Amino acid sequence: MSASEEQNSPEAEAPDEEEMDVETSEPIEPLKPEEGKNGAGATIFLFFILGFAASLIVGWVVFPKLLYSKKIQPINFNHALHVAEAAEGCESCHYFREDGSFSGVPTISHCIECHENVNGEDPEEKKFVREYVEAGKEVPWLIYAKQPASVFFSHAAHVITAKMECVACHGPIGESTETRIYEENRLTGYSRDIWGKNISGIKQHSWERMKMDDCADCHMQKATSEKESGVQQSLTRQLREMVSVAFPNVMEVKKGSSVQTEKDACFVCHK
Amino acid sequence: MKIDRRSFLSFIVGGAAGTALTPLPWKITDDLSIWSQNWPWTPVPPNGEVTFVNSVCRLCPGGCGITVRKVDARAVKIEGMDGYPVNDGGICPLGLSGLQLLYGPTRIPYPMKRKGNRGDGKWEKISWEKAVSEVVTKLGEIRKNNRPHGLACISESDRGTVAGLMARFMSAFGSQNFIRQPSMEDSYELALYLMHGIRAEAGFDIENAAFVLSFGSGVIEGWGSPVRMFRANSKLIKTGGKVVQIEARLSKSAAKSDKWIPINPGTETALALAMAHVIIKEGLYNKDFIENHAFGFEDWTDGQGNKQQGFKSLVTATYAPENVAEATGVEKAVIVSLARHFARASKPLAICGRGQGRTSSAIGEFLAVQALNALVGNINQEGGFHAISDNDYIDWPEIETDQIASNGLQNGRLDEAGSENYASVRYLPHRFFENIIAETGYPIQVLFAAGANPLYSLPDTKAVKAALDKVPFIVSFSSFMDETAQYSDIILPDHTYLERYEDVPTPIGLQKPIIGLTRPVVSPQLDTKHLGDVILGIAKGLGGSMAQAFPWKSYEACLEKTLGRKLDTLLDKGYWSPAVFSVPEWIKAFETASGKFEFVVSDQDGNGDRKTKPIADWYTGVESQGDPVTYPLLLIPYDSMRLVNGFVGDPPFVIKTVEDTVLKGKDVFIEINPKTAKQLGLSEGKYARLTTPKGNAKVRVHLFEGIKEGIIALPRGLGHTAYDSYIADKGVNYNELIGAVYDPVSGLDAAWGIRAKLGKA
Amino acid sequence: MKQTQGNNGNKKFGMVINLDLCTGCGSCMVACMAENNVPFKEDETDKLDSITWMRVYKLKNGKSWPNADICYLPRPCMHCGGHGDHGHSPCVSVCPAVATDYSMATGIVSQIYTRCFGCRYCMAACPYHVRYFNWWDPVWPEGMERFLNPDVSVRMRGVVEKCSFCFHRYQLAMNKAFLEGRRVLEEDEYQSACTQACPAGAITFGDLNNPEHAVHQLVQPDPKHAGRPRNPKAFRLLERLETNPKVYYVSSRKWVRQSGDNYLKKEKQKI
Amino acid sequence: MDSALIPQGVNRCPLWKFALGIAIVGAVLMWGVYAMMLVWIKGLNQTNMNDAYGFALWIWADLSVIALGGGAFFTGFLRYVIGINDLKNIINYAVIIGFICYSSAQLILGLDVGQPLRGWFIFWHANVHSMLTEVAFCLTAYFGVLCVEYVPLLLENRQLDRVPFFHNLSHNLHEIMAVFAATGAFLSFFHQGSLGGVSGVLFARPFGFREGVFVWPWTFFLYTWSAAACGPCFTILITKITEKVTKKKLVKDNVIQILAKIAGWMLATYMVAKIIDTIYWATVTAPSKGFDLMTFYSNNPLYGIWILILELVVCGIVPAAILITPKWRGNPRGLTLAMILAVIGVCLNRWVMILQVLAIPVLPFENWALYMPSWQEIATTILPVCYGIILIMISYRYLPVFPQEKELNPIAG
Amino acid sequence: MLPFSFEWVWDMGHLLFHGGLWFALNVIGIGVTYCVVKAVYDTMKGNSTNHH
Repeated sequence: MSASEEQNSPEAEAPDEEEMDVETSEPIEPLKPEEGKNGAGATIFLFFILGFAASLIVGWVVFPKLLYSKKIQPINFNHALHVAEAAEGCESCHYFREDGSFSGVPTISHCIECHENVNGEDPEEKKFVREYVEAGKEVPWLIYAKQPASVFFSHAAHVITAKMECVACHGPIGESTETRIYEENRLTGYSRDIWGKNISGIKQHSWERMKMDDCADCHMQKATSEKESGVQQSLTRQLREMVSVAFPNVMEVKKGSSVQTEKDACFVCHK
Repeated sequence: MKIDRRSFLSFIVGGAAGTALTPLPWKITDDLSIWSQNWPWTPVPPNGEVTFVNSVCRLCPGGCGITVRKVDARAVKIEGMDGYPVNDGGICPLGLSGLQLLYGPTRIPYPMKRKGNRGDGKWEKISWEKAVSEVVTKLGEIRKNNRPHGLACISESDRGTVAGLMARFMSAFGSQNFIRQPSMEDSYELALYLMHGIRAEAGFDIENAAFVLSFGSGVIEGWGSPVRMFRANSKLIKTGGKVVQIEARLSKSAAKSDKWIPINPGTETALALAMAHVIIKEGLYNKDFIENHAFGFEDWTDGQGNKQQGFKSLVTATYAPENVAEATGVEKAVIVSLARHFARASKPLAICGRGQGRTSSAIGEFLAVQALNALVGNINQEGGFHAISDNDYIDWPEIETDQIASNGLQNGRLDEAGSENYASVRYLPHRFFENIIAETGYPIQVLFAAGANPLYSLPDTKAVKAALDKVPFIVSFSSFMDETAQYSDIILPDHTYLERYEDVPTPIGLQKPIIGLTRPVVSPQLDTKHLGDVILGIAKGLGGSMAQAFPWKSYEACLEKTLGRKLDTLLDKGYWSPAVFSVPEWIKAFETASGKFEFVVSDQDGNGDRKTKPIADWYTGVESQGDPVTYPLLLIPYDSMRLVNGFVGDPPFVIKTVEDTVLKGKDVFIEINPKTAKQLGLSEGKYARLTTPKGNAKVRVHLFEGIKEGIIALPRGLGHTAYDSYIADKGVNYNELIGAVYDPVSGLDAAWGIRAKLGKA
Repeated sequence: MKQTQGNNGNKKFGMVINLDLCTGCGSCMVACMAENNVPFKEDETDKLDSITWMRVYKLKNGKSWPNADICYLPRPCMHCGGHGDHGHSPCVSVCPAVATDYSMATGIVSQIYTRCFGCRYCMAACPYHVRYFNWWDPVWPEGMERFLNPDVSVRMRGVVEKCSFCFHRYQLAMNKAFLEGRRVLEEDEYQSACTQACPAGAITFGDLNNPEHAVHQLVQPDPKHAGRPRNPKAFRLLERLETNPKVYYVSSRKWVRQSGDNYLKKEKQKI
Repeated sequence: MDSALIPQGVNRCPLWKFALGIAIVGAVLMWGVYAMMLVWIKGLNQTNMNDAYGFALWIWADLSVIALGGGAFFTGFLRYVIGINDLKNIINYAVIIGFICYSSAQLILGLDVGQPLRGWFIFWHANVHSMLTEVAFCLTAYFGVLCVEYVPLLLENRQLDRVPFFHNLSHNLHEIMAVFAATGAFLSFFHQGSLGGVSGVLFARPFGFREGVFVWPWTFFLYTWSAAACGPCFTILITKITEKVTKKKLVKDNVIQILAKIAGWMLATYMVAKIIDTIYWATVTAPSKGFDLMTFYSNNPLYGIWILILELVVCGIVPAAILITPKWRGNPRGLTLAMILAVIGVCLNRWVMILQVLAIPVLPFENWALYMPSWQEIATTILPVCYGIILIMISYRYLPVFPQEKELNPIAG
Repeated sequence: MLPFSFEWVWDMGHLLFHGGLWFALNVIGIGVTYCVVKAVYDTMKGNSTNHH
């Protein structure tokens, strides 16, 4: 008897139906004990291992390859060469505007100061001058460190107020002689540099990942030693915080400005 | 080894277990959430260098200074310019929305020529050369036929260099038919001409007044230069100045005023005269001014030796408060007390011009209100009324008209302004269109629409349309696809104000002259052309005396030449004002025949002879159109800062601020007193059929205690049929429901409302 | 939260709106929309799904003609401090995912759009209806997206948004201050878009904790009662709920002041 | 194949009839699935919710379904922790109903959020102060418990039971079921309470707000209490309906009577607490915020004072009285009436505590916000009902849900 | 949710809330694991237990 049928027509109780339309179960036949044993069990286990191994390969090797597309910069740029020429280091091209905002990647108008004409022999420079300077077109650089539109980051707070070096976050990019391959996450559209070079999430340098937790690593580290690596930092941080709860008098952890997280208020970085 | 169902299942289970130990599921989960935070169809505004450009807003006659924030080449926000004399940092909703017009879908992207029938909305893209040459050919033809007066132009404004060039073009061409959109300026200019004897603009020193008596002026609803009025109003409140609002409906201005005096609409003239009655009777008037600087207060004898009634005997004989109490709906005691407060205030100022002042009114009302200002002697005084002679910075060489043009100019204006009947009036747009329909005078063969949208904003839009149907060639210079542009034959789109240079003369109502400068904030976004350059181009195309009348290479050259050294100040500071500005003393202020302020009103001919109608004829209002039996209700319009009522409609941001008791879906609400609604069997939100002698519309009912029984009110600024889907087909255009009512003495349209009936729909 | 951070050096940004001056023109609404990339639809007359961070209400005194009176009341987010001003505003503590947060440093309630997953609990919690849900994908007519402000991220469908007191302006002003070697802002360096635009000068914005700021002087907040105004003409909306809003209103009309809160019949007679 | 799956010694309707029933309910279910896809693809604009009504039909359905699913935890608690052995004859069904209710709740929650892809933020970025976080955590965890409780029943299917591993697993789970039941009761206590807290903590919504006990508002305890009272009523009601539909007696009266009696006393004590709460709220809490009781119930077309009377008297005191009076409880009609009223009562309570809270204007110059659900909302709310019917049909057909069925319905011949 | 996340705070709220949660999850997890492991063991041993 189906539940719904009856609910739909509760009055339609035909007594004869009930008597005849009945299915009874077949008599039970117990399972043969051999089937559950030995040979079959081994096969089953083998397949388990096979599935297990295959998925590990897919997850750790194939998946990262599929996830990221590789893109080449429009112009192969030599940072080292430019830094050597530039009078004020990074800031010659990556400078602060008068309103305190950070200029980021220079525009063509800035490049033109030196590259109005082809200066050297480098074919990349020729390409640059011909395709962009002469055409008055901006170079569509792929920016490794580009954060999502919802992120606010104050270079001024870090570089001017906290007197941090560019290298601290961006690494020794100034020493590079050619541009790296730009890896773009096919789902999110963001650079792999932001969301993690290493698929397991482990990083060795601060510039290998720039997610929220990575900001936190540095911002929380004030109390800990400067030299520890990321994992150690966060471990030490947790320990210290735990201790501070247990023995509030012994250790004081500086509280942030947010009520919910006691860290800094969320919108300091999220816009 | 047997691969069966169970082995397969085992494989799957193993795979699942293994997958859980890889980054795959976790990374995908994370990345999907990041994808959801970063949907490709949600735009990401590019970052860049922030710069600011100062300019002047041209979206209404208010002339506010604006500062536009740019990010690289994009304009991202319009803000009020700090320190600008008109608005000092403040800005209105429309001004803030300018970028929606600049970048919006209502723009006309390139010159277009009509395909199919007029109003079908089918257009053909043409080049600028072709567009200009089409117009030149058309104009050449009518000149060849010796009918240059068959060209007419309707314009938003008649001041500044662009309107000046257009007016000059008309004169050089041989037509007097340059017409300005109607506004309270028409009435104020005429009143000033009649009483002060000068062609000047009305200025109000509201900021410094102590008592502002407003006859229905929407002080905080867009009257005059809106932001400046807001600031002035705030200053009044802070300094303890009083505002009394005389108005039929509890408008925002009425609600914000210190006292709201509900009045029966159309009886403002009588009330003003009754106040004058009290002031004169009680001897509260400024004796120095009246005795030494005014004429026609007492009875007098004209040139022919006829006894003429003076102002004093007019009001004492006819306008005792008790006589007007019933008609106006204002009690005698209230009138008396109001008159006393007004006359005794240190700096009283009476103003008029209903709502935003976007219509002309009966001249009698303006005369009566100005008579109040004269009685208290607050003319050209601090906190009083000022007559501002327009900036005379435009000083172009005389036009040397050719024979054709001279002949054409002999034909006079089609609207009869300046003719014997309407001697001192400058523009009568409604009469212009009526004469076209009636085929009175001569036919108009080409019509220019420059910044004006008569098909929407003139009363009786059906009649305007009928008139346009009789004009064979309509040229629109609009930047936006407005109703008139949609109904034209060829469009030569102007830059928007954010893409061009233009001088901005003293904003309406300001008490001292300034010049502002509109300048390009962004490069032209579309294939448009500056109206000034287009005029120059057409003139050049016509050649001969036309080309000679325009000796400038380009509009910019013309502007540079016209402004001279002022331009440097303008570019530097954003505005120019005279280093020293002093208002003329009473002894020098009036250029009437008597050299005094004149209560008696007389048109003067060239010899200074007065042609006088009896004073009682001047100081009257007009009745509303319609028969009170068929139409038991009175329909009046109301204005709102949230409903734009000029040559553009509400941009999306502004229409978003409109309350849901004004517009809901596509339906407009009519305001009605709950008692009246009850009598009609209508309740809140119900649909109703609104009928006037001019038309009918489906509306919804909004009960409002701030409106008198028997009166209903409809907002202006809705019911557009053009522009984009954010504004088109929403609500009802008030102008479709009314017609012009002639002021018999001035010829101006004096309609303030119309009789109506409301039935269930 | 037991620990209170008091206002030692903390700012408490707030707003005073003079209802005598407010003309109900709607500039604040539009200025806010233009500044904060608020989307719009073809039909915005259903005010229950129309996003206006700043909304101007029309109050009526309930009397009949000719004694009727109206008053306009602009309503941004109140940035409630909650009971005792500890930062537990009605909305903050209910958000399950810390997508909205109370900043002790500024007193501003933030909304993190990319964290919000659209449960709308905060909307249920807020009695002022300052929170708006993106029922629709935001769509700009072609070309109009050019005026979007890069300082504020565009919200996607399915999240809640609200007034932020233009916090991004604070961030940008701080950037400039950092560049100039300062860490403190002048009063006029940080003003919300509505304050700046108001043509009647009805809105005042500043630090309620700073006795030199105009907002403080206008309302004279009482620190003993979580900032209740001591100016008798000033009031806050729904004062009795102890939400402790940071938006104050000033009106010389008694009926307007009474419209700001709920009163029992017998109380109303007494007032 | 079909008959091989049917438990031994019981009668079931023919396969075609069963299939037809599934098809009919399935068709309605597909309508719901269509609406669900619309909502997921096009977004929440498919609903009639708005900025004033952020919580509406779905949240009500969620809260109701969880309250009604409370029979599972409470019966489990009584059976395994308190040790009322007779209840083993209804516990299976209570678990299935609970499982349906909780899985439905999860589905509706997945629909109701604006950004389902980020739904996991509630776990990953949990805000421990939010009642909703507590709800999400406990609900999910308790759903896990329900799965653990449902699995052994599944494994008792005739064919599955033949596999030794499954047989053993089922046995082992049964062995330590008390542990799971206790954990479930613990989790349930908190999430039922947290649901009450959802509106109870809204201190700026005077209609919903209740003064706190420790960190929890009153409603925290009232909800747990009412779920414990009305959940079993729903279990009994569904059992009765199943008996009606199958035209068989499936559970002995004494079992039903024990459960009904306990539910009755729970309901009676709940009503005492609820009435005290209502009086305190109406005379102290609300007036302190400036609200007369009647302002909550007037000037709108839907929420009159009748709703309070209906909830407290008709659907509260009346069923409680029936259930605690042995004579009335023993009367089958009285019992059914009490079950129906109690179920309506708890649903009505959830409706009022969610929707009326939002409908009442708090700002004096705002109006009542009323809303009508869209068809998409209705379809997606009916969806879990269909899913529940189907799951019950399948479970009943193929699993030994009712231990007493064989005894009560011996197969003739 | 995990103490390693940036947002984690060592305070009473987090300790009680997450403590309770993790406790419950662990009871469920360990219980299920125990049953599964024991079932595998029982099956390997071949002793089929009888219900109830």
